[in-house]
Amino acid sequence: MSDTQSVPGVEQAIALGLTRDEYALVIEKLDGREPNEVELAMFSLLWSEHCAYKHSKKLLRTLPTEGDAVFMGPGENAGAVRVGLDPDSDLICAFKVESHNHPSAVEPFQGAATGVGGILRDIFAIGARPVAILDALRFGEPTSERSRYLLDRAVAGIGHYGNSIGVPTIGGEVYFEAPYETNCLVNAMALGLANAGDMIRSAATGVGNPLILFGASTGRDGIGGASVLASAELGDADEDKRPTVQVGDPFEEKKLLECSLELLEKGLLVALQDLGAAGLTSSASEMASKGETGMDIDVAKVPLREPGMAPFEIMVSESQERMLCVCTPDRVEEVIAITDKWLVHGTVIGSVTDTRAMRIFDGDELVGEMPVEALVDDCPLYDLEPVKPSSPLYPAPVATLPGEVSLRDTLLALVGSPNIASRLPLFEQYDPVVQSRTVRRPNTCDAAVLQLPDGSGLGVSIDCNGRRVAADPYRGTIEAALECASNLACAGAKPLGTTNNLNFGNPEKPEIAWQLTEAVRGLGEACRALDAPIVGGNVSLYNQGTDGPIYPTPVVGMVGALPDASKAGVLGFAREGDLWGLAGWNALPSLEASELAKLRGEALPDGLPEFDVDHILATQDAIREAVRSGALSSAHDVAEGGFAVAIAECCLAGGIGAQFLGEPTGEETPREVLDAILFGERPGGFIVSGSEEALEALAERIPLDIFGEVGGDSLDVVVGDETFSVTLDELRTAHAALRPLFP
Amino acid sequence: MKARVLIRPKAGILDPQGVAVEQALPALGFTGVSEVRVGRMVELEIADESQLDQLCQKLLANTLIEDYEIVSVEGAVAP
Amino acid sequence: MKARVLIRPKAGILDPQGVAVEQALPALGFTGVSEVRVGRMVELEIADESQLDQLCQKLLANTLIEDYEIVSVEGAVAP
Amino acid sequence: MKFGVVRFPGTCDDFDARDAALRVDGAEAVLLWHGDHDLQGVDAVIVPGGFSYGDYLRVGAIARFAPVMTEVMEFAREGGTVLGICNGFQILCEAGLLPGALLPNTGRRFIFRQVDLDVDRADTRFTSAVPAGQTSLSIPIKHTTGRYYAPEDQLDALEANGQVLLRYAPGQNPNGSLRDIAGVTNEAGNVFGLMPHPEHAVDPLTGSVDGLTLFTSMAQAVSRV
Ligand SMILES: Nc1ncnc2c1ncn2[C@@H]1O[C@H](COP(=O)(O)OP(=O)(O)O)[C@@H](O)[C@H]1O
Ligand SMILES: [Mg+2]
Repeated sequence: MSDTQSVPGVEQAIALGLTRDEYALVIEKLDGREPNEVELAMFSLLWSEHCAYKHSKKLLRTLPTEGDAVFMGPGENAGAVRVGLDPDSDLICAFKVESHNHPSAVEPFQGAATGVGGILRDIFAIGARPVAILDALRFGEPTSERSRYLLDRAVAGIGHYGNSIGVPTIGGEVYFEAPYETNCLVNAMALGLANAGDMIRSAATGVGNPLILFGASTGRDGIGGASVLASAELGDADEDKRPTVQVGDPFEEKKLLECSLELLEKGLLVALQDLGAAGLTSSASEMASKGETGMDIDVAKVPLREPGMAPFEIMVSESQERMLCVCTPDRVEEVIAITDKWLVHGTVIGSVTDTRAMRIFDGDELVGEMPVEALVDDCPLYDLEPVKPSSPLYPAPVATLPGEVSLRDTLLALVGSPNIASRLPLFEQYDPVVQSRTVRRPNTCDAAVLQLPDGSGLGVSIDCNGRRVAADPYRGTIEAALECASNLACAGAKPLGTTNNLNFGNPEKPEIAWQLTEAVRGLGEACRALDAPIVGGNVSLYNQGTDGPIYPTPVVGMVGALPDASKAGVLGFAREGDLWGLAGWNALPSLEASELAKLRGEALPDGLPEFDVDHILATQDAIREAVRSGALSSAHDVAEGGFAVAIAECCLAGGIGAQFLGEPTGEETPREVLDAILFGERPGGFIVSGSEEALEALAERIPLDIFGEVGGDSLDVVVGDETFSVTLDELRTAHAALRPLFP
Repeated sequence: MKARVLIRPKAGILDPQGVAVEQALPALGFTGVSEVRVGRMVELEIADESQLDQLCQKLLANTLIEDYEIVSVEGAVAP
Repeated sequence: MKARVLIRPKAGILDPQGVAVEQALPALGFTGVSEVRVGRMVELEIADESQLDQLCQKLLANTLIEDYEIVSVEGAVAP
Repeated sequence: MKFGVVRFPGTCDDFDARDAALRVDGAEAVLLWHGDHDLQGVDAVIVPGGFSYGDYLRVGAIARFAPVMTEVMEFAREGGTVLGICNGFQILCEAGLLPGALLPNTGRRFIFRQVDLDVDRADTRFTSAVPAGQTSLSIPIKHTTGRYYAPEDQLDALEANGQVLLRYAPGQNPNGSLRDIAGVTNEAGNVFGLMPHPEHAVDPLTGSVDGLTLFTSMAQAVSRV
């Protein structure tokens, strides 16, 4: 080690996010030597929450990760499942969800755009062509100017990146809740397809093999990003974090993507890895760790966008649109030629060694040397100290619906409420059809569906109702997973695998630790029950601003298969004269933690009502089979807003009305009961339509009540002793409530 | 009074357009062009000149990632 | 030599960005702002100054829809 | 019949256009690399959609200088059949092969939308296969910069010459295009550009089928020559 290197010391280490004990451990790992600038920068990033999963790794180990369809579980850049008709199929779907919450809170357009860029790189880093994007967004109420701004810019950023790179955005979700006001969530999920034989891992093997960096040049983007932007609570000092904003360049990434896939197709690579959080530091160390090798890197060889960058800056820069690969020495020329062809010029910046150490050079000078294992594996893991909160963590939502409102107006208010209103004004800013696989676009089916080359279909859904998770982290998370599976069932798809993004507050606080523990317990149980193992995911902690933690938001993304894409279900009523019914529920839904309760300003309950998971799985099986057989005209799962809102959604999507003939009791039914029937929420309910025979056949398997006929241009309701009617136009107007947010 | 505001990516912030344009030019027959930076220009009529700086900060430029410069203010009283 | 080229939508062509800026003004408390036009600025180093006008016409501006103006040419010999 | 689909850095709908063309009976389709001065003997050229060169500087402005465009321009001058879709339309306008220019949507945002297009003329080499009696095509649009513009006198001339082939149906103009123009040809009628994406309307499973008629028309025109 050159002794010209300065030693920043423990206070600097703490400023970079390490604890005193962690710093002492670093010194131990360096055989008693204090880390110099390069080493401290690298340790502080790799030992950050974001890279080391210090507070979540132990929990994540409890998740189910194995199953028949699983091709690659967590650990690589993305997990993957086998898809296609043939169970031993060579066709693989890689998928993963990732968050870019804090960067998006600082600069929503670039934060969201680079979030999409990052997750796409994870997909093609394992050799899969990205074929779809989904987004999961959370903002404060749209009455807040800041929330509207964040929404507008984040949606624009996602569209900008996805549209420009030619990957369709086929689904997603957005919720507006006050606890996200100062800490929005921007999660992006991507799916890719590959042939098993063309896939690649990131393990750097073959001592003497060169390490090639290609793509964008390196600037001072996001320096300190992983530890500062991604792991610290946002406070008033946001201004100071500004210079670290990273700007996304989808054009560069498009070239990088095509180049990477061509390199793999030609069989030129030993290993491939994207550069994400913590830049070269994380990518190179992970590659060496997985390959059980070491690595020498010369920062002087890294093409720079800005002059005068210090070695540590080069090592931690988070400049976007860069990849790292390893090839054998005889392939270097070919590899560089292909990178040149795609204008993403590759440069040899180092080589694989047998030292088991990361050695960083600046020209001839050694400026850092650390054991790979210490960097990647030896960060201390912390036990959570969960304690169930004794008093409510979240204030009751602000009431927006006055007490005395008719059933009819309540329905219209719900249909126009921010969490239920049409998402079209968002989705129409995304290209859902590029690549020509999209069989079900947003707003046509509960899950998005892609067609695979063998004619089978791939369904995908992403979901999480954070308010319900806040009410009951365990059951709320099970509900999120069940909701994904219900969406897939409506498309005719059976779950194959799951990804998740655990968005939570500060895990060092006992109540947040409790939310996290309960949510992961629920997630594991649900995925086991659904036989949809977790193949990957992401954890985003410390999501809290000055006004408290976000709702716990374990976003669940699920991928499923259907044998015939042409039989994919639709959500909208489709045929005049069909009958429609409500399937699945074996108990009355509850208003607690429902959308209506929110509009009425009711506080969150302590716990959600129980439900029978096995019964819901049986219902999903029956719905899925009915959809696949082509017997049903439509299928839609009942979610936010309950039964009545679900029917309205079927009418809106199909552009056709319906009659709703609840049993007229003749006597006065208490309003609470009517509210619960019409607007209560509970997992496992479905609105189905079709011929009488089709519904009767389905009723043999699961609870199903037929309520009326499809047809006309209004929704005509008779329930208890009440009757009312809403025209399709009235529903449309109410449903378009988000339109003004995108002037 | 007529004002013109020039907005460009801050020093150190990636300018994807500039990079792409500069990279593409030689192969397309344009030689001898380098250091390309692409920014925006806003021209406007403003009654109260003293509001211009505020306007730039709040609306015209994204000061997180962009610098702005007020280059010409015709009809202004000389300082 | 360093050149700066300003490009704006031709008069008479609708500029939705300019319109959007104007529409956003009142909410932010700005009054007396009008005729907002949003264009581009390209800064570059060009070896042969005599080619600059050509470069503008061929590449930097589309003269059917845009006007351009070379506003500063540092290091140029005075005309 | 052999279609050639040009591929620039940043092109996104290249495979889509190729696969759409392949649906035409007996058609072949190949990709043409932007850096090659070679059209591989194709009978018709498609300049597809996407974001060539990131749409940086100005849509289509950089791509028109790509080496392959020399050959495309030559091919067009000799009367070859050339179709520009979305970004391809923008590029052909920038290259001077088509009149007018595309400006940012009046709404400023990217829009994806299935729109109805009125067929102004069904007797051209791009629209001849539109079934008799069908006056409208359902095809999606997806763009940020699709507002067709030409000076008034030029618009008059385009209409007088029958160069406007497709217009957005009344009330459906998504981007502020003058005179609802969705697609125009050059004066000779052998080069056609449109903002909607016919390659995304070739299969009932993934959308409508109305876009296929454009590719079929081109094939028929080529085989008639
Ligand atoms: N919540 C989670 N559930 C399952 N796996 C997870 C979760 N969070 C992270 N992982 C896995 O941990 C590994 C490291 O994740 P990450 O640091 O996000 O990778 P990358 O740097 O490639 O984005 C990945 O394989 C990822 O799938
Ligand atoms: Mg990765």
